[in-house]
Amino acid sequence: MQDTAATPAYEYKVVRQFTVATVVWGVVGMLVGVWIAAQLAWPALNLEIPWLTFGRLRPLHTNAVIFAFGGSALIGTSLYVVQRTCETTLAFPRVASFVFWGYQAVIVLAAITLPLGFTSAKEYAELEWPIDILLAVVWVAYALVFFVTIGRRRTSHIYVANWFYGAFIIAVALLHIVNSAAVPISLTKSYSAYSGAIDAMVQWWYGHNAVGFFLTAGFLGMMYYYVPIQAQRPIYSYRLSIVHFWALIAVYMWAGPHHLHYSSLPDWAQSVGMVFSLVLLAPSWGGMINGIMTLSGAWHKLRTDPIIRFLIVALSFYGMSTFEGPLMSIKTVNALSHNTDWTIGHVHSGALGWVAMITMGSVYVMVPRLFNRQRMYSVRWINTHFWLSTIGTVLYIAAMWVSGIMQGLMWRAVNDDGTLTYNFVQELSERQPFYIVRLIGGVIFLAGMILMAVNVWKTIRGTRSDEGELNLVGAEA
Amino acid sequence: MNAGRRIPVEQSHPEANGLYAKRQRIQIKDVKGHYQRLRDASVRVVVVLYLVLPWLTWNGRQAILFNLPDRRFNIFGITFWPQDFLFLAWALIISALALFFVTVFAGRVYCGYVCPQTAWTRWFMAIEQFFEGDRHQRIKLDKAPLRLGKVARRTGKHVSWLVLALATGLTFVGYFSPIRELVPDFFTGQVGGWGLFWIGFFTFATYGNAGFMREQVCLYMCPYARFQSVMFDRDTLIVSYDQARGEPRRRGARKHSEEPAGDCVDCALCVQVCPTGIDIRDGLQYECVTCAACVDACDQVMERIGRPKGLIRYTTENALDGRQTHLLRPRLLAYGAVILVLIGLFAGSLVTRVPLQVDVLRDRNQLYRVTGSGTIENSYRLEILNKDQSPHSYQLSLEAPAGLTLVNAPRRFTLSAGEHRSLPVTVSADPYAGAVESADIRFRVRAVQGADAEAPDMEMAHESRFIAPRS
Amino acid sequence: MANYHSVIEKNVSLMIVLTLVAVSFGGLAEIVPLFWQKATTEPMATLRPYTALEMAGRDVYIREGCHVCHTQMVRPLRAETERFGPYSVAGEDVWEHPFLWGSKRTGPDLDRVGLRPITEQWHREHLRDPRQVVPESNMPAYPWLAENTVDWSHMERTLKVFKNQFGVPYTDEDIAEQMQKVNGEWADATEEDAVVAYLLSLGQARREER
Amino acid sequence: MSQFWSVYIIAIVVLNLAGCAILLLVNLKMSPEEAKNETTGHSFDGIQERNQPLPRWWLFLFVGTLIFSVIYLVLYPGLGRFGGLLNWSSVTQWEEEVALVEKKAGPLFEQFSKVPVEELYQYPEARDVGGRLFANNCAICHGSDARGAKGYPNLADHDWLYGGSADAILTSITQGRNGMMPPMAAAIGGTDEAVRDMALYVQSLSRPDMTKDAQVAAAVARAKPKFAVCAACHGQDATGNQALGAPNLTDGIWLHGARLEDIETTIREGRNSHMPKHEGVLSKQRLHVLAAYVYGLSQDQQE
Repeated sequence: MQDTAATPAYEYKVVRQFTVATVVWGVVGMLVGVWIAAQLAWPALNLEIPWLTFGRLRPLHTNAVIFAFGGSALIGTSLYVVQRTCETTLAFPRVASFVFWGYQAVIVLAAITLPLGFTSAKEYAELEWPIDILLAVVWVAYALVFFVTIGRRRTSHIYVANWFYGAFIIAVALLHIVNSAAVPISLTKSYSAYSGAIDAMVQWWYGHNAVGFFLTAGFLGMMYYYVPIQAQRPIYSYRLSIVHFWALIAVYMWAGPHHLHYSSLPDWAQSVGMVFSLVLLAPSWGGMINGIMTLSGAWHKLRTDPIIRFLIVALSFYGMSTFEGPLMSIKTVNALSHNTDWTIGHVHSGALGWVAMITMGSVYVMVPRLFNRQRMYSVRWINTHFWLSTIGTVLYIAAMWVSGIMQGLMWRAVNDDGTLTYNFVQELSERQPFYIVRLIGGVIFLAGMILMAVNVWKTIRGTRSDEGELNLVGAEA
Repeated sequence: MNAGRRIPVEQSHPEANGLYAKRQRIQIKDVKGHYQRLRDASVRVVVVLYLVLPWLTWNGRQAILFNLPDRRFNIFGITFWPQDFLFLAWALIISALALFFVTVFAGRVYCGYVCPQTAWTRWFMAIEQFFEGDRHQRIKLDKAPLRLGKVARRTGKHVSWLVLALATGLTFVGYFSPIRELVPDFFTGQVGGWGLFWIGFFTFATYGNAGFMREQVCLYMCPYARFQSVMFDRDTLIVSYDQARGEPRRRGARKHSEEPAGDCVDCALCVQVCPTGIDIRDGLQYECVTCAACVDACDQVMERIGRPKGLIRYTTENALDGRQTHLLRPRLLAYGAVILVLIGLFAGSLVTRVPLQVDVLRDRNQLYRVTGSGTIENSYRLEILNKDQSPHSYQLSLEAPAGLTLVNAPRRFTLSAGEHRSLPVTVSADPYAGAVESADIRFRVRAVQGADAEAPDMEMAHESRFIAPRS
Repeated sequence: MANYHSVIEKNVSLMIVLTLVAVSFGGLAEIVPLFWQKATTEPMATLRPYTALEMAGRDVYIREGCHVCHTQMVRPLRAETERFGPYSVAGEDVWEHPFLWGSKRTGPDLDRVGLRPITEQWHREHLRDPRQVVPESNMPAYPWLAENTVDWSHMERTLKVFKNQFGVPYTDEDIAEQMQKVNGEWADATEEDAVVAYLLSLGQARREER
Repeated sequence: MSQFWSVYIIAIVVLNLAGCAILLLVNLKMSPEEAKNETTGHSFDGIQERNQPLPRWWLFLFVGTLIFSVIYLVLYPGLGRFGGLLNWSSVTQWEEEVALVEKKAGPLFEQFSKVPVEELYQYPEARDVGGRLFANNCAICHGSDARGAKGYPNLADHDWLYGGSADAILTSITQGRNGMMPPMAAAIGGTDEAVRDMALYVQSLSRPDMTKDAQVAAAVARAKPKFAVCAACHGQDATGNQALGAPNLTDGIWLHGARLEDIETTIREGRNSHMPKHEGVLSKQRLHVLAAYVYGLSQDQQE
């Protein structure tokens, strides 16, 4: 039954643009990550060039992977998903185009200004105020396009993926605007409007929810579309969606103070932050259950479909990270883990394992459909990419996890007379082998990403398929 | 809406009427057979090893003891320090690769045969069977009214469970705190608050996980289960039902029937013995832990009805489809090779590990010192740690360009097992004897005859730098 | 039960409003009260505002991303107070815009570095080539700091913003005095001078406790 | 914290926790009609939704964490002004931790404190502990090897500014020392030449052969009478005064540099040396062990 009226003319141009941007920025962001990982092992690689030093490139790396790679993926997929699940065309295509070019402008400006040392010093919010304002404008335009499209939907209900994308858009706008408040001194320099402990609280309220809403809620939105589509299975439980959605967004916003345990933030705020971080475990796992159980009916596809593998492994890492997170928010654990590489390992088990893998899976699902191809250029390469990603992630997090525990133990070791056993430098010199293993993991992961870029490029350049967009990615290599 | 584009729905959950699903308790029928004997053996080894290991001693101390407060980790003859944690990272990576290797070869055998969740659950089930009888009796008992007999059986079961759980909890803590003191202390009520908390925590966790949660841990929570599943390919050995041979399944005798019938007599034994409660005949499912209970059950039935075994068996997708199976495929061999190399390197570096740590810290406050007599001095602190389990004597020497000499340093010193010493030393250069320039230097500490009858082959060097005034 | 929710699911405006409500609790409870708390708004009695040179050093510290690897937050844990010095309190930071507590100790904490009897010369050598003085260090070298002179063009404005907008107790005379030095003895100061001055100022409010 | 803010915080915390509980409660029941349907009946781009019941363990997990938060907030600070039943704070935790270490190390130091400083340094155990205390508290100025630096005296030789007796060392560490030499240029004539003359004179005190040079001899002769103003502290024979901390100028040990320029600077500008007091930083018993270590440094050399 081919009812043409049932298939609206979807607006794909902006989605295609964002998808390509995702892949490009993924390669760039991870490359910078590999470079600074190498600098930590061999500091001579800072080359004594100001804009290549770790202190300036690390913010560039985080901004590039979170906002350029992750952000492009989120905006791109959300504009795809919102059309498909509302069964309507995108509202204001021109505004959407502005969203793309505006957002890319923000990224390019970030890539220029951060190495130059223009920074507000706030983690994941380093950009200076003119770029912040541009980003706010782009974000409002994005919200407009997204929500008006939902308003024009032809389905009676709003699909759960859009709840998550919507919450991500709203919360990020709120966080960005509140945290970026600053008094400008010049075009390239400003000082945060908040001071000391308050600034710290505002920053980590923002910082943790950049994780919560950007890297979790947004990507859960992605999960809620691409998992059932690729598995060809219905969502496991609608009511689980309801419960875990509302609980997740209400509880996540409290978790910030666990970044400030034992700091000079008042004790009551730290405790409240810890308590809500623990409550967060169940709502977070709600998403994992819904995803895994949705896939459970398509388990036999595992043997042949590498995309499903990406999706499953992403959900597994999501489950592990959201278990580790509440664990690390317990004060006693935090006293050991805070300020160490354990945190870096934790973040990357989320960033590489969950965010990057769910994105890769989704891009592989989406690219053939967007560009009217029957399948990706090489499914075998997807498989190779999957293995490179998995092994890279395992090496990375194993090294950082152990290194972090070593740091925590050595920093706190005391002799019988109460003096410290180890000097800071003694601990530092023990870290190098871990930094090298981490680097190897990162290089392997990056290699996979580059393979993906080539695969996407070849797919886009390849011959057109006659069978149109409905083709699923071929299962057979 | 376009119905043709809908994603099909197959499974449903008819018993769903509350929002929260009460778990359907799976009563497993016990089955004997080749694979179950293997599993029982393996499960016994796992649990017994776990319970016994901390009681072993080595050189008069607990052979395996993770002493967290002192940050020392004894594993037989070697004491690991936090600085040795690279070995831990290495071991983790090897374990991950080994898991990949095993899984690519034979699916989730880890889950079915070795995983502690499986092992303890199986012990708990054996206890359950002892008190409450086999599957049939248990189902009956569940429905029976609460009489004395039922109370007695239930009490017996739970008490035994708790005893095993307590042993598990005590043993766990015993890996971190000397078990030969812990156990008597526990029974005389001398264990402190945190000790009690952890014993209680692990007792309760064992009791809950092995007694009640059981397969739900594997189904919902365990990330390794998902990881393993993604490693399957067409050549992976997986517990599979041979559809071509079994279908159409039909109950009853075969001889007198005209209807076509496969080998499956639809006795449902395979379902009754499954610890995760699935029907293997539905194909590969994410619940399957490849314990092969269904293989054993089905083989019994096949034997009884005079059919060849193996209607359900470990086999590959390729074999089922009548294609050639490549058990030893390049990917597997590559994994194997990588693991072997890693294990070799791991063992090698463990054997050549020198249980001696030397760190050199240059003084911070001053780059160099010019003494009243004009010599140039740099001062350092040597942090020397004897990581061995026995005392040693050491000798200190300096390797540096001519003109640099070590002053103010002991020639020889002794460190007891695990002792750490800070040695302040001075390196001096006389500018009147020749131009003094900054240089890389190296301190070498070597074990010598002294505390030991013979000098062990043990030495460590550490680089540092001598700084001279810029001329 | 799904009935009530389908109302929300069918109304995008309602969904937006409810989402906004749900996400605002955390900030309302954790952030808003801090503006009215003595603990977070009252400066320590021994606190003094930065000199122009220290302020310039702080700007360089931010520009180079020193806070990426160095924390400025000594936690009330014995091992840390033993290693670094007195634990940090909020009263020390009420004039800190932005806060520079950091989140990762790739290098050691610096909140008390000004209390350590480390010479200025050591800091300079260390900034120019960390491995000359600490061979194990993996810190980048910052040789250009000794070559660049401080850009003073916005300093007056900065000090005024800190005085007027942020309530840091500079007087007009203070600012005039600082600007006199900026135009006088500090006119040719290098960024290294500024950073070292800033580092040496860290923890000074707690000097008496050492 | 004012009453208002306390109530405000409590209200929002309770509201949000209760909200989670209510969310679970409200969703506990489902109409039988809903239960019958396999899916919710929605379709989004072909995706349907089943309405499976939630795993009960998940519900328990959720409720469990909620119960934990209530218990935690009753025991620990969190609800506004209410400090929790345990009266815990991060500061009290630190104080307890410090007290615990003191208690553990107590017997060791108790033992040491019974032995006089002059003997204690011979105990290897005490020397180890003293060495670590030195490394952590003193080495940053005096160097790990205690051989000092420019402006920081060498503690491993026999030259003592304030005396090398056990008591004097302990006093120096405990109370600290303030060495103050005033600028002397004006007092000796004020000219650069006068300063140079005096510097040469002072330098010649430990290097008598310098006066073989006629120019130096002349300078020394010019300066010698003026040394009277210096003698007030350094003594007529220039051997110093340990009561004042005035160094011996005749022993060839130079705290602020041996070069002529260094000595000139000292005379012209004076010197201020500050040894911080360690009373309150380290316990009495630790100071005792530390003094023994420092005392031992110069004793070792005699052997």
